[in-house]
Amino acid sequence: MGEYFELVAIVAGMVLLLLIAPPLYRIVIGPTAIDRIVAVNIVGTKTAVMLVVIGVAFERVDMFVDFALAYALLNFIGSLAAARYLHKTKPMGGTAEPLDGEDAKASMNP
Amino acid sequence: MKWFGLIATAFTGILLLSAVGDFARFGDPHSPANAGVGDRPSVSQYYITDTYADTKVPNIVTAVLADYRGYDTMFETVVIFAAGISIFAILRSLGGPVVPVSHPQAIDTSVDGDHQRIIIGTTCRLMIPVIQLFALYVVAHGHHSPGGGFQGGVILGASFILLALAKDLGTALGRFSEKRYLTLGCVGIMIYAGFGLLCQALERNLLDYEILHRIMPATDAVMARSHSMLGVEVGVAFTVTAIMFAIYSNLSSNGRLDHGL
Amino acid sequence: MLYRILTFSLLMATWLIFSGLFDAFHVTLGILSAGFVTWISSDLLFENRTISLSTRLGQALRLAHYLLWLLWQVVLSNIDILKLALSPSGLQKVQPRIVKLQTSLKTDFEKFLLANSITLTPGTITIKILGNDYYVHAISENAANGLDGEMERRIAAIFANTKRGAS
Amino acid sequence: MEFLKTSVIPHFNYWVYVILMMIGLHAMITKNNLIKKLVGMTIFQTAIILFYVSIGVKSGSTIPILEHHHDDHAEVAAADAHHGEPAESDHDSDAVNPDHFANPLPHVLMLTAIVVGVSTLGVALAVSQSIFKDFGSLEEDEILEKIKQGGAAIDD
Amino acid sequence: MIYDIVAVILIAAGIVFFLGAAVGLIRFPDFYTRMHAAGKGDTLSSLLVILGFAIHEFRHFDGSGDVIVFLKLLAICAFIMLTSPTSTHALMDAGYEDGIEPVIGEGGENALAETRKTRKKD
Amino acid sequence: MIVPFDIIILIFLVITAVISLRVRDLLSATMILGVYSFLICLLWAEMGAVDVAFTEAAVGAGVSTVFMIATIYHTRRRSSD
Repeated sequence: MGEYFELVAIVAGMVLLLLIAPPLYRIVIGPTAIDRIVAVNIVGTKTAVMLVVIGVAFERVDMFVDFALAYALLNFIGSLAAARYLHKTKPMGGTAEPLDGEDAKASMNP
Repeated sequence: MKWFGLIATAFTGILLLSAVGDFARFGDPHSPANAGVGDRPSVSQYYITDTYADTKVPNIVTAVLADYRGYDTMFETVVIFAAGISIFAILRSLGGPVVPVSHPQAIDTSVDGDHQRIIIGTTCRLMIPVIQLFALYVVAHGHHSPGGGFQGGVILGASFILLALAKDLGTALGRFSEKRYLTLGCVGIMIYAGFGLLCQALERNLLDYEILHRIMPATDAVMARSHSMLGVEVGVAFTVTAIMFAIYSNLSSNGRLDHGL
Repeated sequence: MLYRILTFSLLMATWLIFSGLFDAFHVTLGILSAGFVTWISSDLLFENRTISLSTRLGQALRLAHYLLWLLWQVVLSNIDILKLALSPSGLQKVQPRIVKLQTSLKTDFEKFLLANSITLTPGTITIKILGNDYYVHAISENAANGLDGEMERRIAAIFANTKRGAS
Repeated sequence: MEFLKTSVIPHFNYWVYVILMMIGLHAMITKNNLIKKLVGMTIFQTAIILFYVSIGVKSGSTIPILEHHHDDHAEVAAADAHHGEPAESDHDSDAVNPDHFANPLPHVLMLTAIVVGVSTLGVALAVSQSIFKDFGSLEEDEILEKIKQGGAAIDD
Repeated sequence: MIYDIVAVILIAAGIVFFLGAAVGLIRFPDFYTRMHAAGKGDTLSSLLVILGFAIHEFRHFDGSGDVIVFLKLLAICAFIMLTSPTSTHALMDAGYEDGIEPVIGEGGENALAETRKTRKKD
Repeated sequence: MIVPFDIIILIFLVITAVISLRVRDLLSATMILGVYSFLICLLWAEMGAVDVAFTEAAVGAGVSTVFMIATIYHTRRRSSD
């Protein structure tokens, strides 16, 4: 019974790992910075799940569950910091550059 | 510069790759690093087989970290403390009237709403005690499951960082002021060094915890090692917590500790 | 003081779940840790300390019931997203809009619960709260019509008998 | 193809560590921005840690934490669940087979390196902020230009 | 046995929802709609996968450790339920504050538009 | 050690490392470095180095991203390369 579920864990883990690829695509393409941040958030959640899966595959879940818990608790600090950063800075329309040169900046903050 | 960088990188890479073939196969249980050379076993084999008899600690990594290689870890902790102090020295602007330096990008243009306080504030209010408890759990259970002083300290520091992000830096500093965190950092190092010096005071080597069963109640020589490791981990956790928050508070306010990110 | 004891016992229960070792040494460590956390951040867990414990208990029971309902809503919302994402004609149904929603809820915690519930239910995410106005991003007209105030009534029912003590 | 089979596949991890390390090194040499250099430094550092951890891997081994020893009840259950392992290894710790556990020594060496690494990253970021305070830029060429002109404001 | 079947069904359902979130993340037109896919798909699917493994852990009831692991996995679910909507909201708000204009479908309106206009005038 | 996980994660690692160095927006680069740290934590967990993975989890998710964002807040977000 144990081996059978271990196989389930490995297959599920493979699929989950391959499903990291779409967020990665969003990270590579991502037109704006915040698209990338969203993708990072998704990968973070998926990592917490993956750690549980790896624990089942090792048959030592009681050891791995601890840092899945750490991920669940700490994962949103990064996105929160990025959100705070975007809050406190000039609106850039998602890019690091002002939208259309100096004029746009002047109209936004006269 | 670009071409020079590429050439240097390629040269180093080829040099390193030429050595890769000489390594043992990946995952080989009998490679020299894992099994020793010839009939002489490697030290890691000794750690795996004898740690539990020596110290009654199931987590081998914690035992090696805090006991067998305790001297190393003590000065790693000192390095972390020194990093905190040097950030203090580099960034902190002390004395004199606070000059309002304009941040290059910092213009708070947001629509003043209540969502920050209501949603993020409430979540963080509910999460922070749990995170702190979890951090202490990680420190206390480093013997039986992965974890220990470094991890617990980082998580505990992160909880204060979360408080600073959810409210503002002032709230977090109100709980964990500059004086407190610098003191806590020193206290952590002193706890670690104190365990070592206590052993020396009892006429044994530095950080040789076995002798401490004379002054610890209800322990034998083996359990003394286990409990001293816990004490040492607590010291590490204090230092790491203090320094993580010190780094954050100085970086996010550019050394002025007025208002952060 | 009462609330400190409540915080301490909640944290101690959490510790026992985390720990799983029930020998005297580790339980002592747990008491020390829970006490420490209570000392440094007891004011964070419960903000309003005027409510009596029995009302808290009733609220907690109703809150649990509400969370079960919410879980079902989350399943519905995911099936919604799955349909939109996987069906070839799904993108035509995506007609995003931002709608304004008025609420009569008073305390922060109720507002927090409403905002997170809106975020978790089909097709809607809270963007901003300004005073009593919620600005909600809805992915389609259907989703926007789904905000008919049922959720608000349910949340108001949870905290119904504490309006005097609260605020 | 033969080269791939004999040299790349058995040493896959070592190849990737060299690639990652070279990515980091290239960034540290050629990037103009100081923060980018720090990103490269982080990648370089993790590549080294990856190398160390790869050395300690044994195929078919488990994590370097012994099974439950504190109570007999769980011990029996654990021994039942782990059929691959001789049951007496739980009772007599002298019979622990080193091949069943990953090598703990690289883990110990690298664990402290990560936390020390984040502290040194903090110091580097502090130095960057301080440079920005003095020169108003984080681009290497602009800073060099300003130093050449001698126009750096030493006191702010 | 029955526990295992339930666990496998839950895990499979979780993976399907993850797939939906991933496809939505690629296909949807703008940042706000992508956030719908990301924020919701992720919450439920991680919940389901973790719940599946939790039920698998719960099955052999003989040792005390397994119940503890079960409870810990439930705690992970609870924390994901609490933090995920919050970070979704924080990112959504940050995106709006960063000046990304939402795509408005036909028949829809942007109730937030006037607040942005008043801010620009200030 | 689970070989298929190993290979997939290593490929993803190289991709994220390259991307985080190629983006011009430093905020994005920092966040992508966060993904890199998540992936490398998975790699170490999968190799059996639990304590190292735990440290990386705490550091990568909790503090290092925040430190870099704090620095970018006080300096400049745009990079010339």
